[in-house]
Amino acid sequence: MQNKSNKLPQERNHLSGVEINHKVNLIENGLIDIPMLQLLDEHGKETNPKATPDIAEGLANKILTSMEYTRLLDERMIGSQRQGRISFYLACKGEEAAIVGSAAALSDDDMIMSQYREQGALVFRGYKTEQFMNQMFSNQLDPNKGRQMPIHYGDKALNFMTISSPLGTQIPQASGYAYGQKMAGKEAITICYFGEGAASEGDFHAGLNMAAVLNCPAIFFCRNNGYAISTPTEEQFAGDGIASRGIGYGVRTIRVDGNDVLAVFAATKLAREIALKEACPVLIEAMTYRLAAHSTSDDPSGYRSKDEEAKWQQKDPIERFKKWLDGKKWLNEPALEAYKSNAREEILAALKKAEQVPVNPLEDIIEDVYDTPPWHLKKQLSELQQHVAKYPQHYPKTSGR
Amino acid sequence: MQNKSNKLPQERNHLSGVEINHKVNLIENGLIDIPMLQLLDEHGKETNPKATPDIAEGLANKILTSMEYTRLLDERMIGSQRQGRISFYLACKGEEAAIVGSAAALSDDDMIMSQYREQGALVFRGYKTEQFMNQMFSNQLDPNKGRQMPIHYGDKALNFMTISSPLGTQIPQASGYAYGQKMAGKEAITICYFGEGAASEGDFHAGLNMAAVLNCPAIFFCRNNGYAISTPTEEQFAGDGIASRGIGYGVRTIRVDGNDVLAVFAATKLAREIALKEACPVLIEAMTYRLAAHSTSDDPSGYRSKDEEAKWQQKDPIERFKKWLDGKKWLNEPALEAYKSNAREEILAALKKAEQVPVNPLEDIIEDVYDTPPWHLKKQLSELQQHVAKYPQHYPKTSGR
Amino acid sequence: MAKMNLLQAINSALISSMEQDERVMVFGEDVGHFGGVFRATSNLQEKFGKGRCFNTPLTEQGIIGFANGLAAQGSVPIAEIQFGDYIFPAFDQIVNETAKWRYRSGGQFSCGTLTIRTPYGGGIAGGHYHSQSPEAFFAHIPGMKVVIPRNPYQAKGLLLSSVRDDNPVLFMEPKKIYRASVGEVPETDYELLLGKADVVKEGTDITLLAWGAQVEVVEKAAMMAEKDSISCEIIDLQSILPWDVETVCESVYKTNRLLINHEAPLTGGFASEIAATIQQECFLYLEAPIARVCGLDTPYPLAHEKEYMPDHLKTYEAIKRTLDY
Amino acid sequence: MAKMNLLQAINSALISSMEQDERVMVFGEDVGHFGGVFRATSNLQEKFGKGRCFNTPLTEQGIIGFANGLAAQGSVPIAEIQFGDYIFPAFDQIVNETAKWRYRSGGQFSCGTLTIRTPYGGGIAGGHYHSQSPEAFFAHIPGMKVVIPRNPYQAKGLLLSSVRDDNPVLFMEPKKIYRASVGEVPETDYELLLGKADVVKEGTDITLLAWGAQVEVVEKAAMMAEKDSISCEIIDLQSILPWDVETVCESVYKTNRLLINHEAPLTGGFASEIAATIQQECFLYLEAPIARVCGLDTPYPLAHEKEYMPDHLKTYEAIKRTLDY
Ligand SMILES: Cc1ncc(C[n+]2csc(CCOP(=O)(O)OP(=O)(O)O)c2C)c(N)n1
Ligand SMILES: Cc1ncc(C[n+]2csc(CCOP(=O)(O)OP(=O)(O)O)c2C)c(N)n1
Ligand SMILES: [Mg+2]
Ligand SMILES: [Mg+2]
Repeated sequence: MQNKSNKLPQERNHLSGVEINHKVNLIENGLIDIPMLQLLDEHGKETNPKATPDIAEGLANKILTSMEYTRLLDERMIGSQRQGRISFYLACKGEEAAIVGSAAALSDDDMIMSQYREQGALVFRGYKTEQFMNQMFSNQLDPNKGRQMPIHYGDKALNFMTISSPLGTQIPQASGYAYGQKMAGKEAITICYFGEGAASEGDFHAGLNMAAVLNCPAIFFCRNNGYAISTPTEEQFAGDGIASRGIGYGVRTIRVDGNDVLAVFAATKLAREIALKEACPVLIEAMTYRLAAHSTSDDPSGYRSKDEEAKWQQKDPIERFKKWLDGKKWLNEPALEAYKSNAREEILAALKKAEQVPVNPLEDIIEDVYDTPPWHLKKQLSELQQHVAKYPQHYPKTSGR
Repeated sequence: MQNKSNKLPQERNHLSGVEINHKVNLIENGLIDIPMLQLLDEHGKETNPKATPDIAEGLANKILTSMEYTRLLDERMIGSQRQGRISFYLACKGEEAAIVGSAAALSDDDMIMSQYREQGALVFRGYKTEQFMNQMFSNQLDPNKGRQMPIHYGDKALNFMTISSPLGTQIPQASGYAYGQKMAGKEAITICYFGEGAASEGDFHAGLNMAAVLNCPAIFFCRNNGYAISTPTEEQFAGDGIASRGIGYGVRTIRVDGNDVLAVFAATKLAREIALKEACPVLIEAMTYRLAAHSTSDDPSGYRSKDEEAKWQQKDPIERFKKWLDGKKWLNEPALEAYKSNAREEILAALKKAEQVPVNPLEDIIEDVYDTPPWHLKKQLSELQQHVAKYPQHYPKTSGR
Repeated sequence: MAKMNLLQAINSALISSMEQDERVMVFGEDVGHFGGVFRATSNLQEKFGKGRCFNTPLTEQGIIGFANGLAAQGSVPIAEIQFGDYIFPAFDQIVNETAKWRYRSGGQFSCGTLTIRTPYGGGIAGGHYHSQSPEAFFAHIPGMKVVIPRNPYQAKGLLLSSVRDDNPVLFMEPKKIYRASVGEVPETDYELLLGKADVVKEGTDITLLAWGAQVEVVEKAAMMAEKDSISCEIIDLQSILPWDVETVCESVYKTNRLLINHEAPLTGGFASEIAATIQQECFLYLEAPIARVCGLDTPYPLAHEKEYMPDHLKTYEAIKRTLDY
Repeated sequence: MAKMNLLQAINSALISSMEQDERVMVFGEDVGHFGGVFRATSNLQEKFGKGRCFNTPLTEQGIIGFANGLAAQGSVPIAEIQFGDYIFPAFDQIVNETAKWRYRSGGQFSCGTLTIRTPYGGGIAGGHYHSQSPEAFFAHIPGMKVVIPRNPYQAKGLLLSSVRDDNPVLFMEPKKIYRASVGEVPETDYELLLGKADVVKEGTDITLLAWGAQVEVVEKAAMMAEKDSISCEIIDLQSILPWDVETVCESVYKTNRLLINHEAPLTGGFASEIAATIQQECFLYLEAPIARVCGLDTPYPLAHEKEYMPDHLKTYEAIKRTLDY
């Protein structure tokens, strides 16, 4: 392979390693079929016990509760969006194994750059219910200061980069972040989550290619969940998913069953080891399904059948993992039920509390545009303050403070 | 393959066709090595006579003279840039077979969207010496009205899209153009040329993927010539060239020896047939070498060795093709020499003529921004006209007209 | 005539243009079977087939690149960018390609048939990335036209004109009033002139200039000002590029005062161009500085959306300040 | 002190910052071994290794995306975009990411350490795509700083400040004078304040405002005007965003007249922002309309480059018109 050439630069030859043939053949789709790693089948049985990753009971239960919590949070927040308490929500339902399973294979020092459907990773990292709520209610306790829509979490302490809505932008950013970690001598990598839809953006191409060429220790984790809002994968790409692109970039690649926690965990663990050891990127494509609507603004019945949803319901990643835990006698149903009802209450209580907390004071509107506000922002603020003081009733969120 | 699924939409399942495996294996670079089609070896011998494309003597000679002319034009224009007669030039040297060979396999109705190093295609299509010159001297006889730097040719009659400097932009444009040809029921395709450097742009990703998904009859022709200005391919990508990316998009792909006219011609011909018949894109990667400097602004001795250049000099595509012609007894050396000396004279004469032709009149400065100039451009022009009238000596190109 | 909201008016214009010219094609993210996330393209795929109304992969640079090529070929693309906030990956294709295509080829080729539709603007709790008003970026691109309707009647007429105009047009739709703005719209085909402002209300003391959803806001402010016996002339610019200097100048000759309102941040917003031109053209007529009531020079902040917005109260105060100058 | 041209001054600033802070990394197309197409990054790879000065693949959106991530991580990226004309593929990463990063995270994360260098401007027979002056696009992006030097001394001092300033800075280099502008430059490390204009020459009758290579042009016009006994004050804005309103206002209070010159097209160019602000701030002081001498509202035309340019003659004529108003 040309990029592996050990020759001196002046002997560089971009043909070295290219074989020659003499027949006019087009390479067709299907030249390679990339298989999907499954370690736990749909009945919760190990497919290849030797390959089952080494997960201790404690970790296994943390994975389970993180998935369960994520789903409870989703349910409750969809409800509160319907009640008009928050403006927007976006659920992880169906993809919990892909997210929690991969997050569990990381170190806490690893940076997570997510798309928006990866709240399970935050849960696993220890983000608290009240933190979720403060973000979603845009209140002044949110360290992101309430400036973005609900679900745009970010937490420096947990190495979870604040989410940004434009799709795909985090992909080359992850390459740069990982490069910086490597240059700073950190024992850490960056994981970058994105959907199969976002992988159509030009930034995907730039990010993967740069990571490969510049030897960035990053994991690119694609959740191929079948849809980008209403757009099915067959209108998104014509190749063999996203995994087949890894080859084109010279990026090591693996496709996993995204509803199988064990496969996701094992693949991510290996990817992390290699990324760190060899300073290189790895692409993981997790085949999964968005059981929920795209977001609370969406109604999937306009573009997919109940039947299809029902089929995927059968592959529920939480149920599958529970069967495995049960087989290992690690599943304590009453304890789990207690955990869940406790979590439900906690969520409700935190929600009620967070919605009472005011938004940031008016002064904050000009903070963080720059490191310190320049003259024009100070001027705009002081005009605004005078204005708000004149019409306090019209700006109830900020006037009384 | 999911995109080939014939199932009804409601039964769509983005896993159908994906195999399952049970071992945690990363797919590595080198999983597939894409061979390079060569039909004429470096000694001008056919490697597989059965596969030699059917090229009549007339066409063969047209290909040869087009290549020779292109090289003569390059030499002369580099010279006139050195003399300060034109500001800029960019040579095709070394890549004549890739360009002329592919152009020869097209129909005149096919649209050519080029990067900038494809003057050979214009030569083959019949662009006249004076047309080249009028463009390069930005004079009023150039239908592009002299608004761009030298080498940004464009000719509607020859279905050659006016060149634009930003790299990669023509790639998704070619998909759109081809889609339009298909929708209009035209028996024509679009060929899009670009360098291996330009293939790093996000537009490449968008263009290839869209062409595949939207079934656009386009040929994406990558000239992998080893460098993007000073950047060698190993700092451009880590995969197996550009061909390996085709698979990721589900685009049929072929790699050819770009210094072998026969291979290029055969591959392009097949690609065109399939693109038209199946309404699909095809990617061709031509492995070649930029024997010239990047442009007249560049000095390659800063980034590559004379040795390397000499090695590639050995693979000169014109020499190789001449050997083949000679073997077929189709090479008439005296006639060729006559053609060349005639061409040399023609070029010099046309150059001298074109440099005397004035630029477009001042009024043209505001034409073609819109279909008709709006009020503000009319106002700006009339102010400018008054101004030029006041200082005629300062605007010699336009004041006297 | 039929009662339509702004979305229905757009849908009606799309149907009209697709019926009338089979070269018209509509595409973008989710615009196909689903009809777009706002449903502006509802039923088009059903009516005109998948060849003429289709989903694209999720790539704005690709959508506009593809649209440019399609336009150059002679088709009539109407490309949707799902939110104005997501148009920036296509910025290169627009600045360097769409807008310069005709000029660089001496008129041999052009993207004149292209129309780009995109919803824009705030007031919907959308935060940084579902609220921006990026018109000023496009107003600095020679070769583009930029058009913004304020109600269903305009939306249909201006969109039909944009599609048929032989120049690339960025058609920006004020999504805040997509459903809220309802009015009588002819079911037949009609066009409204591009490049013309619309005098919404005549007045004598000050000219208030706005576009899109902000026209309502200045109308509200004008009503407050009328109570103080200030007579406001209200102009809806409609076309941002090229814009109707003549109508604005004529108004300012009469009122001697000008206020411009837009949602986009103040610095470098399109109000600056208007102010710069009008102070030049109407210098001796102006009795007070031209006032700009605009968004703050910050990203669009969710929690402080109300405070950020150049609302009727800020506009009213600026009217009074201008009159009292 | 040493005599340096503008490129050498930039190279010197890069070396200084890389020596002083090992988190500094320089990258872009051809900037590595080759030292960049203009040689601004000469010898950096040799001196600091391939890890800290390197070529990237040919993708501007990737370069800035990568740089954003690298900055957020805590490194100090200096990314080069080979020509200002090719910055647009990175526009989304700049508008939506670089500039909003700190704000959206409440200050938890930022791209404050990022500097983007790019050559810009015409006068080099570069046509549409090697001549653009895109500063106005960036001046409408809250969160960015935009800085433009006019000579080697400024170039080094402003670049060192830009690299160290904790905000993302777009540093635009007037390539027309890369080699032509030569001057004394301290070999030691020094910084020049961002956000401050530079009064190049005092005068009493009119203020001439420009930046980058156009400062020379207005100087030439001023010399012509002096012969007509018109005393010009010349200001080099240096920082486009945020800009130094105070210095400009003070000058206009004194001269009562303002002319702004830039190469970019008139409509929506940054002169519009300056004019809009100054007519507001100095309304009662202005004795003539603020004049804008700018590029035409066309793509940058090769054949008519001379005619397109806002040269000293056009500036001189506008000075006279303004004085005669
Ligand atoms: C640049 C950009 N374009 C469009 C959108 C609007 N949008 C939000 S989510 C979405 C679909 C994303 O699909 P995918 O990447 O597959 O992620 P999933 O929702 O399936 O998790 C779209 C089009 C956006 N946020 N950013
Ligand atoms: C968007 C963009 N970025 C940068 C450039 C400057 N540039 C011109 S040619 C070139 C190298 C192109 O290399 P490649 O695509 O391999 O084509 P080749 O010159 O080898 O034929 C670069 C970087 C450009 N023209 N457009
Ligand atoms: Mg998806
Ligand atoms: Mg190349």
